[in-house]
Amino acid sequence: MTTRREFLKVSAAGGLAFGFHLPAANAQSVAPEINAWVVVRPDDTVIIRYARSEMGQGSMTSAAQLVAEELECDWSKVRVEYADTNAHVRRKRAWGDMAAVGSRTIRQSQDYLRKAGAGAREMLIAAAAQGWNAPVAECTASNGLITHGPSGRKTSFGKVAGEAAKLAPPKEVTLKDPKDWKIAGKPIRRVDIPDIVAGRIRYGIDAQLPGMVYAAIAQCPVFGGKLKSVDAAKIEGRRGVIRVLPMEDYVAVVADNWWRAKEALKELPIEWSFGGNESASSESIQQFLRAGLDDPSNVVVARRDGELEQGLAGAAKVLEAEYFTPYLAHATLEPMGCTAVVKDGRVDVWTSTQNAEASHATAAATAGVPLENVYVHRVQLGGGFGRRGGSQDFVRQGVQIAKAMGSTPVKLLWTREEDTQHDFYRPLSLVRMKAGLDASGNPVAWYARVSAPSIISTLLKLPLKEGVDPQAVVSFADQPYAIPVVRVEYAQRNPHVPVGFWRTVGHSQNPFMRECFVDELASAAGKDPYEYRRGLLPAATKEHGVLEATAKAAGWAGPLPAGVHRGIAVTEAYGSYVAAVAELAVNDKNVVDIKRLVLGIDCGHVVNPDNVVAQMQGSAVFMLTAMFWGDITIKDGRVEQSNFHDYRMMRLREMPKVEVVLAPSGGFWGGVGEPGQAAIAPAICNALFAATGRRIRSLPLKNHGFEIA
Amino acid sequence: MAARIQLPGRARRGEVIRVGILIQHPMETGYRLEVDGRKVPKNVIRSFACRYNGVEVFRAEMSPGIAANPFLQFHTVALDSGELEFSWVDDAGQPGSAREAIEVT
Amino acid sequence: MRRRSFLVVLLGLAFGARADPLLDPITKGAPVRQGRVKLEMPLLADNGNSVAMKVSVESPMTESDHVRAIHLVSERNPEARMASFHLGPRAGAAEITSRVRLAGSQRVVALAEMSDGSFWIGSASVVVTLSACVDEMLS
Amino acid sequence: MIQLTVNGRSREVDVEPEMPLLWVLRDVLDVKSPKFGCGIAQCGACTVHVNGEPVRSCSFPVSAAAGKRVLTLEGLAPAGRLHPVQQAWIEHQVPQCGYCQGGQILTAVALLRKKPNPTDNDIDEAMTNICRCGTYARIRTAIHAAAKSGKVKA
Repeated sequence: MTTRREFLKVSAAGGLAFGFHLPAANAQSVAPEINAWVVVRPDDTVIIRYARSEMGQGSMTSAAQLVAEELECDWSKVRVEYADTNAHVRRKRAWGDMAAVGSRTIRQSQDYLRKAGAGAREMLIAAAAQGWNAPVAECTASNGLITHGPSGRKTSFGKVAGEAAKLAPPKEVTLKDPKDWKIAGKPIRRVDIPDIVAGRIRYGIDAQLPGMVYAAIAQCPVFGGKLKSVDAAKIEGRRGVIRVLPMEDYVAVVADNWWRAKEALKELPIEWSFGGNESASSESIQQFLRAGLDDPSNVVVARRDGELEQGLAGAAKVLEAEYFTPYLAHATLEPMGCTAVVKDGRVDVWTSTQNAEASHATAAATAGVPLENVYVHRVQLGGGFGRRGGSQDFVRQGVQIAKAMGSTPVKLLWTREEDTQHDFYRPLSLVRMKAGLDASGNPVAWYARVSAPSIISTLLKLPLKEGVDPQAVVSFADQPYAIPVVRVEYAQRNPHVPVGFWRTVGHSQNPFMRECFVDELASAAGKDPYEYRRGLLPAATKEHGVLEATAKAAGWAGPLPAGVHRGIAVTEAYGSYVAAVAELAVNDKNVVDIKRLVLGIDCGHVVNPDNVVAQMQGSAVFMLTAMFWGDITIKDGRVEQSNFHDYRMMRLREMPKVEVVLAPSGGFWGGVGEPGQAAIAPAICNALFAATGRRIRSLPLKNHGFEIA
Repeated sequence: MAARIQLPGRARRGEVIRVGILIQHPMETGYRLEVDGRKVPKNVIRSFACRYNGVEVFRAEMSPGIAANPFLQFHTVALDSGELEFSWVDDAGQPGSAREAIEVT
Repeated sequence: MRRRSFLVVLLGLAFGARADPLLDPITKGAPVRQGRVKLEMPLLADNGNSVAMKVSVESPMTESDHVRAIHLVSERNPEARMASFHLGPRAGAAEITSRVRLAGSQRVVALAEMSDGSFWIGSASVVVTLSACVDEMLS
Repeated sequence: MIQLTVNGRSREVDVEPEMPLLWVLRDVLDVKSPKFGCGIAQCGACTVHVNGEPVRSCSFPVSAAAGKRVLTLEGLAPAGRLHPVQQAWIEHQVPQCGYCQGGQILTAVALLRKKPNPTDNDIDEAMTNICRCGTYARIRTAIHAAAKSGKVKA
């Protein structure tokens, strides 16, 4: 290990920057460490540690704002540094959960982060008081300085940090009222952006080690298949090719640069055992889900309020509809990859991961070494969207290949084609809904049956309480409208296509179905879709509040230009509440011109308003991409799409005007990274109905002949 | 149900020896579904025993909380030369057994 | 699904004074003491399908003073009683190794039943990283 | 041997002439800001300038860059003084994950060189790089801001 030099060192030119090092023993800034989250250097630099991942969601900055707020430090002297996974394991998970998933980085760590900041502040104040021989109660901290009130003496955090680090942490701390925030709640600039625009930031793909070799892989095109044989002799002697590694379900070619490995792999004859799923198709999978809609058994009840049959029998009118959403790929712009070295019983890994702890555990298990001998080096992610937070397949492969290569560092990188065809896809879902309306058009009974795979059952292999996957039935089982009779059923159907967490998960599809169907009810009742919802949402609900705020900002009641039509939707998602209003026009060629998309969010407390806006804007692009074009289809057991030419991404020209309405009502902590997507598809489809009279009950829109302007 | 046994072939009298066994069995949890939504019935090895020259020296009751292909390692005092006999039965009533000789000096 | 009853015992708040639905069927209400039992499991497991487990109990393992049984109890698995291992003086050492299945991140308890009728307890917490995304939702 | 000038420095590489410039930069010359996204010139994460023109280096053979000047994000601010486009990117907090932003910035720099005051239409036509995080609205704003700053040299 002595030959290892510092790796990817990044200078902090922007004031707020962070470095990447190849740690040996001193994995991170150690002294003086006030607590696990706060290090104060003698020069008054404050290092705030960040445990989760940064993939553009901005939480690295927001998390530091919360610590700094309570710490009362000088923000211009803050640097953010990743918590080291090896120290984390040795210190019995000192930094808690490291996963950046489920829009929960802030909402699930805000309490201990703020307490860490407050605790460190108390220790710094106590050290200063001790030095002055003054009562602690007479000393205060502000902007990185500690003041003794009566005497007016001042000292800085850096001067007392060494002494503060020796003190016991306070047992209890009082947290500030968010209305007194000075750093949190403000549109502070992201700490990682200076390094991004200067080209200094490093992603997993950028790891560079002395003597490193490169691996390209081909995985069995049919999910569940295995490698039968490879004819390695066919590529022997090709320039740069070092080794062909046949593995259980993939084959790796290792070469002296990645392009040579990838080109050689194209020429490598490979035989697979497909394993029985080679005849599956999108049609067969659809039939399979359809059977789940009608099956009287093998179905569970997720919610039951009252008796559905009675409820429907007493209705003046009954509506029924089926909705469908397809498989979707994550398509992070940085493909999957992992650089690893397995040497002398130690494993070092560089990978873009949403859960460094999971990467750590996977590396240890794959290499067969104790957790204490693993180092997961933290890097920025070239997008995550859930792909890098669940399965750590890329880490398993990277470590397997590195292990097979002895002590040589290996960088594994997937092609875009592998990335598109070996994802853990957003599950498809087929849903039948029924609703009974009374004579005045209000719903008296609501039914939904979801026929869909379960991520929790298949990827995580966890038992489900009463057989219900909460993500599969979300937004139905917890629907907020005042309807006396509700029955929600779940038919778990698991085709062979692997499924995983895709940004916004169940909320990326179920609110589309529910809110479009509510629109159908409003239409049948002859009522305005906004007023209809508003009337059905109890006034005390957050949905009611954000719906009103968004409709008001959009000027719902106001006139529209000729040919322009509106749609609206509202839902809870990840502890936040979102609403969307779309204004669009459709021409005779079915070209959809989205004039305006107004997105409202109530996430309780807002830690960084500009970042919330950015996440809402990004969510619009992500969902519009999915709803216009996103469709992973299956033929011969494999994915048909392969790259951006047939799995289309929205481009700048196509992005509509997005207006964000921040409507924080305080008192709770909601998520930000995912909720933004949830209300967009139904708002657009409801506007399409208003414009064309066509009910869109399945996505993507390209399959209905629609194109974006 | 095949099994692999780890046992020192020879031991000194009075020595505490380590006994290991790995049984091939899915230890089906009962919460996994077939593709058409039917439950795969729970089927785990419920009981396992080890007899040393006919005397029970170790017994285990298990649940789906034991991993597939259950592995058990325990200890026993080497008393006499003879045989260790392992036997088990699963929820489906399927029995299994294995035996291994030991020489005690 | 999460059973918080372990806390009572683990924090030493009550020595058998409080009912514990997970442990009572084994202890029949007898007092449970902390110590003598060492349960070793990894701090992190990449998945819950097969997690290494080693349990050992301090005991001379003699005819008059030995471990009768060691029970492995989960606070989260659908079947709380993961396994019971019955042993006696013929075991020579009260140490058992196995691989367990964990339905999510949780604390696992090993409860040792001694020949004098006393109960001793040890525990380990494991974070199953693959299930970390949904642990909260399923608890 | 193929000679090319990368960020002002003359380099010689002994590689196949058809090897894409992207991989010569990344794996041979350790210049990491050009990123791999698709390999088929669709996404533009690999965008660099060759003699001042933006090219998608994943599909640009290194032989075509022989004897030419290659500019990457690392070379845009040689003395540590940020280019006005970079400044605008910070001012308007454009990036999210940042992976595509090197390509976006270099495409924007080339656009502003040709059209110092681009219209929305000009931006639509020039900025075809994919941003999966969806930073397009801010990219547009930042390009207009950089143009208005008057600091961009044609």
